[in-house]
Amino acid sequence: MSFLPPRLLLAAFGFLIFVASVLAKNTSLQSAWEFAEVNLFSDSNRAFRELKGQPGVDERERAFGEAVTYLNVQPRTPQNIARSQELLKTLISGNDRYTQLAEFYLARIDEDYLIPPESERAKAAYLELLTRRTGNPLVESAAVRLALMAELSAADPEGRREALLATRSLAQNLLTREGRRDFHLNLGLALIKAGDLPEGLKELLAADTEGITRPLTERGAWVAIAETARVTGQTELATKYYRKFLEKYSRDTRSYMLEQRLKEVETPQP
Amino acid sequence: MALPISKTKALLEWKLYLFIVPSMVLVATFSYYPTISAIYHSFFLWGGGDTKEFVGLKNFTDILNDKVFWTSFITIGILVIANIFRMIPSIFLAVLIHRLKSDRWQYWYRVLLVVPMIVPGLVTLFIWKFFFDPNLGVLNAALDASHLKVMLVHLDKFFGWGVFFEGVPTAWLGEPALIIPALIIWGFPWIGAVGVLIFLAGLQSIGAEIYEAADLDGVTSLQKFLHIEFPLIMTQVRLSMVLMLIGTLQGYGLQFLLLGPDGGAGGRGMVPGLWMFNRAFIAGEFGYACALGLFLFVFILGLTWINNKFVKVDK
Amino acid sequence: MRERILNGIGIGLLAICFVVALGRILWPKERGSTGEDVVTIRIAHWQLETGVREALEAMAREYEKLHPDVRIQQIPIPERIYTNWLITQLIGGTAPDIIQIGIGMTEERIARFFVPITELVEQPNPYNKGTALEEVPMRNTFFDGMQGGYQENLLEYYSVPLSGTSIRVYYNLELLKEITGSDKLPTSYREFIDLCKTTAAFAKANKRTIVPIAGSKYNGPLLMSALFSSQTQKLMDKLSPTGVLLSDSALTAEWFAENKWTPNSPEVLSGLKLMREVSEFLSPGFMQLQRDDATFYFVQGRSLMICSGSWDSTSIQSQAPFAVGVGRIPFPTPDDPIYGPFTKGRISEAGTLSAVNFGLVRSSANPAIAQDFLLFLGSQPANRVWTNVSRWIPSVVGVEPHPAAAPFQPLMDGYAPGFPLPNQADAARVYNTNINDLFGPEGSPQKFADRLAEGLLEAQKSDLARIIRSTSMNSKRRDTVVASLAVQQAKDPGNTQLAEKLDEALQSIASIERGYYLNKAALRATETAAANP
Amino acid sequence: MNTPPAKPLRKTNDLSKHIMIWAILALELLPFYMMIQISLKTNKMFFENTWLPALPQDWVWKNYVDAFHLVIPFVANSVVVAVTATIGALFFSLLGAYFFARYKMPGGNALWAAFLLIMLLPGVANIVTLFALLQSFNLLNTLWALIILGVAGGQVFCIYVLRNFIEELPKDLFEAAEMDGASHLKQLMHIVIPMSGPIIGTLAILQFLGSWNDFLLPLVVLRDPQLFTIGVGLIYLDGEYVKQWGSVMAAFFVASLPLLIIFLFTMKLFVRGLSSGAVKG
Repeated sequence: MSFLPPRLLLAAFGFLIFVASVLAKNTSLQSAWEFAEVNLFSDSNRAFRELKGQPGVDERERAFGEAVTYLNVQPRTPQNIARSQELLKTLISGNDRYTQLAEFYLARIDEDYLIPPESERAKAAYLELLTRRTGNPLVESAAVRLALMAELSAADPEGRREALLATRSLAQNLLTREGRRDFHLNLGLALIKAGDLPEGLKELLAADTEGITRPLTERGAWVAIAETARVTGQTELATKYYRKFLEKYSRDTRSYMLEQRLKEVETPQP
Repeated sequence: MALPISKTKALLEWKLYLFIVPSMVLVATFSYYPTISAIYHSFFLWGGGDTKEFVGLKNFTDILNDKVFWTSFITIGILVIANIFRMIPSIFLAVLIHRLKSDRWQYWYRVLLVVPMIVPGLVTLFIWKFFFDPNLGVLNAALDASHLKVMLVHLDKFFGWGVFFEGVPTAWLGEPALIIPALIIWGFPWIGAVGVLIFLAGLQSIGAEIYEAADLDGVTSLQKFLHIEFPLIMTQVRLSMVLMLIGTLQGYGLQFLLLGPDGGAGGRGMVPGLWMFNRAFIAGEFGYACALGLFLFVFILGLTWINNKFVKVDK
Repeated sequence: MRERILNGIGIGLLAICFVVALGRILWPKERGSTGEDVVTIRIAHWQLETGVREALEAMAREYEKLHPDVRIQQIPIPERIYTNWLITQLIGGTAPDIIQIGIGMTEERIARFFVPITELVEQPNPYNKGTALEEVPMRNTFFDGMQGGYQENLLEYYSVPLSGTSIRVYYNLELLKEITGSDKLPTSYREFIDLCKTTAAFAKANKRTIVPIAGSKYNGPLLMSALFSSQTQKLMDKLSPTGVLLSDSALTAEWFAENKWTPNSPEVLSGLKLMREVSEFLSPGFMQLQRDDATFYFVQGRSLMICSGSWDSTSIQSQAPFAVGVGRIPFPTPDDPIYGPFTKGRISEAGTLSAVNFGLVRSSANPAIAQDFLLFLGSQPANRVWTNVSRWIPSVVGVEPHPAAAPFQPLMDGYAPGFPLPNQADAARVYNTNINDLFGPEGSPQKFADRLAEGLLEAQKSDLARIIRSTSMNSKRRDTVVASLAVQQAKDPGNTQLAEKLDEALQSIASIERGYYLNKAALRATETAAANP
Repeated sequence: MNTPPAKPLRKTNDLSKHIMIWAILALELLPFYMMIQISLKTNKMFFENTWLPALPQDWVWKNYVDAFHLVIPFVANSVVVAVTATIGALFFSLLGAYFFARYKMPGGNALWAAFLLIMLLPGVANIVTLFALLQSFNLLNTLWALIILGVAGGQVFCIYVLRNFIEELPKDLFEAAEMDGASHLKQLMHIVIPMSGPIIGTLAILQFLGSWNDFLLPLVVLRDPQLFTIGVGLIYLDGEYVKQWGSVMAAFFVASLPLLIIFLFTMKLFVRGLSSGAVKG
């Protein structure tokens, strides 16, 4: 390959930089969010940064976008996490959608991103966010996190059971169907694991009435409901859910075993 | 040695630097860059993909309490010492061929020496796995035929090794105590064709008159070796020892093929290189493997530096 | 002078070879036209067994008939080096369009490099048009509800399975007749062990170097781990909370840390005893032998039986010069004097996951065509070609298995298996490096149990820490994705598609977090157990 | 440079030495013998009589027919890669060695240390980084990647050996050439290369052998089967689950045939090169 005289190389390089910056100019907030949606976090972060100070761009949304993408820019370094925290802190004033999301993600950073994690601070933030009844499904997922934290809080099953039951009151703060459903489901599974079958069953039934839309999650919930009902002697409830499962998910690895269980439950023992 | 050159003349000869540029560029991009990147990644939690998390010196502190890594240095130490002894047959063969009278035979032996080099490594591996096979293998058959096995069984009872039993074919690669001996027996005559030819080259520069003088004084063949032949090939021996040292410390191919990634029974076959491979490809901890690689590099660097410093041989 | 001529010829010959080779590479005579319009889809796998490559070729030709502008190229890679090859191709971005998921695949790699196909498999498969499955969502067209293609912690379907698999015992019928006078296969564990004893006696009496069961570090464990999991059936029922019917590594780890089971608990010891008893009839030093050594033994008539998967059936049937019988793994029955008390009975193969599953790679040059070919691979007509050419079991419902594959059809009757011994990276190392204390001449179940007791807790700690790190990385990646969905949905409330995506993401995050906290609970229990033994 | 090879004048006949040498060589040549004798057998024949060759009339030539069909495409790729890599490696290392050997140029020692350091770099963890590097040059899945890596890989050892050799050449030759204004390139062409025939031959063969037998790099870099080299092809044979040992060994033999042919012709050059004492510590 022939050696280009140095001067020409420099010119070409300069031109490339210019083209790149023009291209970036017409990326909108929407395309930046789409990058993030398909795991292209570095491109998304760069797009958000380039949109700073552009006319007609909602600065609060832009700042939130930049902050949230810093969490997954590779490589993940403490400096990036700190930048994300600073940006989120600028959004806390006021009470619009971005304030609530900013507080939620600050708590998320405390829970999982800091080494060592600030679990107590995160727990308090989640609690405070929920009492404000934001009606935002993502923010309401904090309830699931509180339930899981409660499950982990005590080593012995008895302590775990009390901690879990204490979180029940959070339910009335949840205004969205998604928030209530996920909370009841995970609380129910945790209560069953801690040994409190009747309460766990109640929670699972509450989640099912809210409507689980994801087939994979629905299957797990129905099996848990049917099995717990059988063990606690509520045979017709168990029969109902065994049939519901076998009818909708006939080809599942558990179907054979559930058929056996259904036979046991249907024919009343002599 | 290269001619000394004054500063001014060197400036005149600047074109000479162009000669080394291509090699430097090639070596910098394809040897140095991967190493620098390995050093960079040894500070990260990295699964080989492009999601990585900065963890500072955590990988290195983990090495301190990585028991498996440290015990693997015992195995590699034994193998290095064994490999030093395994160089003797090559020197012995070189001397034997050198002392032959007829030139014709010397040439044909050199040709025969080169033939095994062209046989693919997989064939040799097949033969040796066959050799160690517990049921139809040669080693067990030979031991049984020569009643050596019976003697081994008695010795075993006496010392309580718990390895050799009456009527039970010994699993040479399945028994923790036998793994290192099996690795040492591997490749039995231990002849490195290139090594022998290099030693032969060194021996050739001994003039005929030295041998005549030695014969007159009635010098035995052993003394002849120690005082005439060995000193002359010292430089080649040291070179091949350094290359062997580096090769053994870094190598893990044989252990992987024979014993698998966990170093076989009792983990006795585990060597540092194999542990690096295990952490990278089995546990998926590439960052940690890079840190191990860096540690191994510094360790070998130290060893070769000591070797050059204390094993001084004047040219 | 002679030498110069010799050198001349040598170099000349080499030059000619070089020119011919260079020519061959610069103008390759590709099969068919490789003009710009032909798209090449590459599919990689590690099943070098007889029959598989031929089956995939046949399916590829079928697909090429339907789509003349597409060419399918198969890349089989030997199992031993599949992991290295796979990682570097994925990272290098030069990976083929479709790859078999299994060996060397961690959740992070799957999430990072493969396309989730959950939405795709919720709808019917277009290539099932004109069959009974035309309306059935694709997920439900597989005998196990496509559980084989589902990634537990990622809560997404990632791959389409082509086959079912099952473990069977193969019998040399000629030798069996010679030894027992009949070709009746043993049905229970008691009959099986008695057959092994008669075979050993027969070999001794007639000075024949025959081994009851051909073994290797691959085939031996296949038989023994199946038998082992029969002994932990009742124990798992006792321990597991309701609603958990499948063994879960986090729960097993937590139970172990809370001393609910230890290597010395009677069920586990009985499982180890079962393995020890069987190992005495395997070829001596089997832990050192490779998989192909064992098949070579059996095919040469040096052993009465071999335990292997259905994937070896075509290789064995075509190599063995004698008639081959196929029987189910002989599990101990509840009334077995020694192993009865702990087992509920033979293990149902309903839990057998569909296998040989292929995933779609993100970096594929033409994702649409690759996805279409993947759908074709998972269709009923294609699966019929699969079972008839490879003679492996089909994975799609309503496909008659090839007669030779019939004995390998998963048998649904039976009970759920108990939990296996922990087999994560470091736990497996403790198991493998001490295996000699179980199978060695001086080994015993008790000795091996003690070794496990020493090393397992520490190994479990590092394994759980590694699982937590990788799940945490996965859940952090979801944080940004769900934030983007939440903002987009809030700005465009009417868009139902976005609402569904957000709803789906929230449910999957909730379950991932649950798995994450389960592992955290297991790790905490393990740390407290390690702190005060 | 070296005195004529000495012939120790002793009366004792060399019989005892011949016996010992033949004993050792027999063990060394065992793999070669086994490869050939197994390649003419079927699995059944191999199993019944593992060590002794089969009788000529029932030799299985079909193994060789299969082997040729399988191995020939791999041989073509390997020849291209091995030859180009060898030429490239020697060309650049000759230049490099000349730089080190001719004058003690400022910075020469630092560069020399940098070169030697490379030999100590452990390989495994950076296969992934090397791969990402090749990807950035979009060299992946091309034979060029193997050639460039072969050339780069061979630099250190070839420069090490060639430097020793060039330093041994009489200095006055260079001074004479410099007197009548010959550039360094001319000095290299007219003085160094003509005199270092054997050593270059030796290094060429070692380089050729290195890239011929290598299988990890081609396997990682190449994706399409039609580009595979010999090393990868043999791994396929070894990867089969039920192996036909006859055709496997036949393929191994066919794979080593090109090496055998080259050796037969350039044997003198190779042995003299190794024996010319240039390979010093």
